[in-house]
Amino acid sequence: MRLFSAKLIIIVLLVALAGLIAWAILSLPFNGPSLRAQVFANIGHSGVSNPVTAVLLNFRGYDTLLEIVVLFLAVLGAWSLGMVQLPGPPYPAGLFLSALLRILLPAMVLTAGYLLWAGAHAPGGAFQAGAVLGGAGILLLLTEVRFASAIVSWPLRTLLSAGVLVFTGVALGSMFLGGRLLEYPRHWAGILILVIETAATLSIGVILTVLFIGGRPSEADRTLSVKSTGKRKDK
Amino acid sequence: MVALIPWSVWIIFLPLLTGIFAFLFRGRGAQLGIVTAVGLLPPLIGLTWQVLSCGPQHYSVGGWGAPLGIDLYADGLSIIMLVMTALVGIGTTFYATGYYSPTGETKEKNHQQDPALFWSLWLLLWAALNCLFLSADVFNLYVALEFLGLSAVALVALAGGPSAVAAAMRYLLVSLLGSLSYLLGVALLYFAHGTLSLGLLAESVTSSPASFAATTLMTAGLVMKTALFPLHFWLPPAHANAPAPVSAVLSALVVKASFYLLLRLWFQVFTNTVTPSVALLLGILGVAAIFWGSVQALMAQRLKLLVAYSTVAQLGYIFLVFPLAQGKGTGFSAWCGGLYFILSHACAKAAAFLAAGTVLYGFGHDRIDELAGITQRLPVTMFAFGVAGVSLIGLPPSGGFIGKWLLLNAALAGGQWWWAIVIIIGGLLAAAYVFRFFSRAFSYVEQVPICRDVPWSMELTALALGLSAMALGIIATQPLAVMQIGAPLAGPVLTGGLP
Amino acid sequence: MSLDFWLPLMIVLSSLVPGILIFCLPEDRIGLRTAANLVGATAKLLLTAVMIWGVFHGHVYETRLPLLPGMDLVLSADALSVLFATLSAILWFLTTLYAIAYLEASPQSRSRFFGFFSLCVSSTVGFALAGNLITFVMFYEMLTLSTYPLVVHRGSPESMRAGKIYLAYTLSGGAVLLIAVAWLKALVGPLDFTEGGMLVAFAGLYRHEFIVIFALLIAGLGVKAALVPLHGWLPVAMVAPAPVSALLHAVAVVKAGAFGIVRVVYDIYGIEFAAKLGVLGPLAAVASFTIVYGSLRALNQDGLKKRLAYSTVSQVSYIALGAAVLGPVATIGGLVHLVHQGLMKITLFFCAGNLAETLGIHYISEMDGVGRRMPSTMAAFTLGALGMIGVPPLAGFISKWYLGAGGLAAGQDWIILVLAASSLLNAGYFLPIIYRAWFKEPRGPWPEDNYGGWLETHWMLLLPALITALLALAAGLLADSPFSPLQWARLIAAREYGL
Amino acid sequence: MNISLLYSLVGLALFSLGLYGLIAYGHLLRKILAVNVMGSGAFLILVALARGWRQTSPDPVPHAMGLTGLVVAVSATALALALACRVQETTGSTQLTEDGSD
Repeated sequence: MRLFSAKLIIIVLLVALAGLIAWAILSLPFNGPSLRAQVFANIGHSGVSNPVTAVLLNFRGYDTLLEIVVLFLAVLGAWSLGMVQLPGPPYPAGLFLSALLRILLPAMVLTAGYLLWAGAHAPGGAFQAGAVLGGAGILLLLTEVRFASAIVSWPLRTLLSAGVLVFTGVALGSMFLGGRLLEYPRHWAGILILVIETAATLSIGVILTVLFIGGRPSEADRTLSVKSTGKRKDK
Repeated sequence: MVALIPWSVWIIFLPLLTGIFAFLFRGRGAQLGIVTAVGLLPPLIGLTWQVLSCGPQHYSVGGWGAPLGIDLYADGLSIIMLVMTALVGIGTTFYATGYYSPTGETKEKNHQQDPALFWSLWLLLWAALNCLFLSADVFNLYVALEFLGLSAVALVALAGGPSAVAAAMRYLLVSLLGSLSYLLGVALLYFAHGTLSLGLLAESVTSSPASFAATTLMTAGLVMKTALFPLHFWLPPAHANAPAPVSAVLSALVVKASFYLLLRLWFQVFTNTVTPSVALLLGILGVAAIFWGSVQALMAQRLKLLVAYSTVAQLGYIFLVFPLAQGKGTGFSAWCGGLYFILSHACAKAAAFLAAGTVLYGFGHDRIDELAGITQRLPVTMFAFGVAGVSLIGLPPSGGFIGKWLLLNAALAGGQWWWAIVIIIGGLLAAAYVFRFFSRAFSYVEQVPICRDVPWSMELTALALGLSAMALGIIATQPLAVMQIGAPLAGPVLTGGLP
Repeated sequence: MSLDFWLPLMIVLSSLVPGILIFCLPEDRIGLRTAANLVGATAKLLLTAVMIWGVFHGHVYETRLPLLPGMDLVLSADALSVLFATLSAILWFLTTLYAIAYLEASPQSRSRFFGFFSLCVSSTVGFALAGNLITFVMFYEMLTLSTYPLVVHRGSPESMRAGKIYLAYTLSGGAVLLIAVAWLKALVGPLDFTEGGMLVAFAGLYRHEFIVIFALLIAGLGVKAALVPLHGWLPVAMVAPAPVSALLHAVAVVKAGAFGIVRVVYDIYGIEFAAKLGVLGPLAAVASFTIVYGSLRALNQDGLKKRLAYSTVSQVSYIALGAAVLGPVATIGGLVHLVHQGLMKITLFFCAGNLAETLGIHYISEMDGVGRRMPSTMAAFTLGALGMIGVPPLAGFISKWYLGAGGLAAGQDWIILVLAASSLLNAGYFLPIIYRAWFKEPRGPWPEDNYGGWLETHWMLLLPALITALLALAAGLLADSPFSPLQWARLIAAREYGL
Repeated sequence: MNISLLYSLVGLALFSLGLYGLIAYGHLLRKILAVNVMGSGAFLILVALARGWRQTSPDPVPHAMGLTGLVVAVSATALALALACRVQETTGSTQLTEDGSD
């Protein structure tokens, strides 16, 4: 009974809050002020033609830089929970799975590459590409344990931080070249954005894969899991 | 030349880079930490100098300028927060070099704290704080809040163990809830005013349904992150169970970050939408926090929990700024009092948590009842705790006293004497919980518990931070001069008296 | 900056610096610690001597450091502060000697003890030299804090309990004082002490506020001055080591409270303005009641130190009584008692400490015939006790004479009755002790003492008691000579009344 | 009724539902899902209102904000899931106890 009334209070409060917000939304100005015009006026100088990409990587690139740091932090957070063993494949990859993988993985990498490239002028970009790469990584994790254990050390750490490092490098580099932070030299903007996005795609792919593990892969496990390839380690 | 250097960029990117390097180069964390602590000084001094000599500083990232781009902004308030972060940050860094030194592994055996991860996360958290204090864009502030929240949660989880993990989980959920609420407010602001820049919003926000809803959502989200009673439930477990240097940073800095944002929004953006009654509500919740936190601290069985509840109580004080600033002609006094309180609480609370961490480190537990006579073993640490306690109670000469005095002045000169009573009683309650621990620690016993060797860097940093809280009680004029730059309220620091 | 600026600060620092130094010394550096103590005490004596000479010749010594805009930390030397500062400087020197002999063999930390001991004296002197109410409050709280570790020095359960009670009383008193000062500050602005009263300029304004604030100020200070019913902590605090009790009763805490009342009456309100407000009558009544009540309670105490404690409750209120009666003669009586009571009471406590330390005597019932075993100590005790009763030509007689004459001059004849009753009661509780000590047979053989010399006890325990006893005698015998306490009190009264 | 207004109100409904779920349910997975529902609601509002009442091409800034928020939400969710697993491992419970202060 008591629980019921507590829930009731919550619901009443929530409805009130929702009502307040709904009222706010309904009273928003018709065709209110926005930055749309400004974005389109400056897009010519941004180095890309897709307005969302222009905002994400040029006008508000600083947000995106921090956002990649946040993604990177998620890995650190997961790793701070301690070591976990790499998930082994539930059973040895069969003929069909191997064949499928051989087709699927290159296709996924290709898709990621396309999305990355398309981001400059159409919907797409580093996050979409990175997500596809991440999918590929998880697929690998679930099937090929040798791959997973091989990367656990400084190569993995480098890949994880590459996106942030390259982005920061470009940001500070453009400052050293006489501009402001993240003020790309005008003619280089397109290329620099592509460089940033490439590094970010790689990192995002790896980060998502690593996050799937849910903890820091134990380096000590490496030899063990290589030996026991194909056998499930019961936990 | 010096005037043109974009110091704020360095203040953000130095800890960001060292944080990532600490992850890349495992085992170099302590060195990178010290590099950051020392390396942040020149940019910080440079920026302070710029602000002092030329007023608030703007920097447009990417050269676009608001509203299209994102601006960095530094005024007196930012400087105070940055300096506070640096003071506590430098202290924590040196403390951690001892705490995470190879010989000094923590006693809890069931999990290993990874020093490399600690350094990386801590330096990134430092970067997040600096980011937040320098941003002038409400959406960028959202990202900074998440940046801060995630690094803080990860640091709590670093302690391992059931209670720390559970505390981290709770902390994360609360933090996300607060951020999402804030984000929705940002969205409403944008759709109503077409800009995300704090400065432009300050000019355009009027009393409208959208800005009212945004005020509600953003205030609620930030109040939650600042752990104002009754939304404080997540704080004590998170702060009490984290590793010692982390507890210090969380209590001294992280909760202040969301409060800082609240101050910015209330006094610069929402000046037309906030009403005295909402301010009064925040003040009343602050009073409840003072009493509830103090009573819980009085009953706490563990030292770190005592200190954590003390944070709940002390956070209550800073919410008194909102109603006190409504008083006639006392706004600036309240503003300075609140900021001074934040500043000195940061130093004192960091010192107290670091000292408590040293006790836990030395004796392997922090159960207050079993800590009789420990002043004989850790005199320096206990002295540090005592000095910090003096500032927390608000006794002179300490920064806490100055903060309280200014708040008292605002209350009495503005004719709101009831807040003055609360401030005074809160001080007595703080004395009760501080001395409750001391009456244990001072007891003379034949068999003093055994204490293992404590690195000197741990004992001395706690003392240094405690003494800086004291020093703030003596050199108040300089911080107050900084607070005046770009302050949203004007007036004499101390009001009252006949002309 | 000149000596005129720095001298007051130097007097405070002359014990603060040794105090900090002593904190840093390891336990076993006895020689260095003693040297630091003695150098500090000597330096303070010399600096005070310089100040006496200067003030007598009309020099103005004032250290003024900005604390907040419109609020300074002021240390200044006027005739009244010199009186109290001199008393503290002399008695501190003697108490230091005494404490070194008394405590060096104890198992508790001596570094901590002497460190806080020095801080305590620094606060007292700072309190004496405070030039405005803000500085006054600062040192008041510092005094509370630095005496707490001294009270609980033994670390036993009963001393921890005493410490708790002590803190509860004094911190609450401090809180009341703080709120009164903040309120007054909000009403009238800077609160510098002014001979003749600083509020006189505001006569006609805030009449009710001033009356309430006066009550709050007296209540806040009355806790330290042990005015009934705020005296509860004093008898309990007797568990502290003898030198601490001596200091607490003669110079530091209780005396600071009484001195504070004098300051408030003369230099904040001004005695004539206070009389006009009608607040002196109640103060006189409370003081008189305390005088009689304290003496009555002292009658049936068997514990020697406890009897002395209740005697203090009674005697210190003479000072408040002197301040509560309008007229220069009563003022002189109250002020001179500030010194006289200090000299006599510290003698008595030194003697009590000697008895406890040498023969383990804590109760009056154990004192039969002790005069033959420790004749010098008991001679000093007798001098002090007779002085307290008011036997001419001892110091106490001078005080009572002036108080009585002042009462008559002010037309308040009932004061004579209070004095007479009190003196009878004083005789009632002191004479039996003297009788026992000199004329009764010892109950058994005295225990062996550890000093083994030809003296009855350690010379450093004996010498301070003898010196203070002789000073109490001299203050009475030579009352008319220049620089005697009486002459100095006349000087203050002349300046206060503008004679 | 305008379509973007409709979507934004749906977003608001999602936000409120998520908020309710976060408060009302104890199971950690449910709480994490609830936070995600809240987030989706907020992003939906951003994207829906970006179209404006009758503009032909949407305002890219809220889109970018939504994308950024999305990535942040992904990161936070990943960390939350890892933490939830860890909570279950160490305490054996999928809920947070009322008194976490121990």
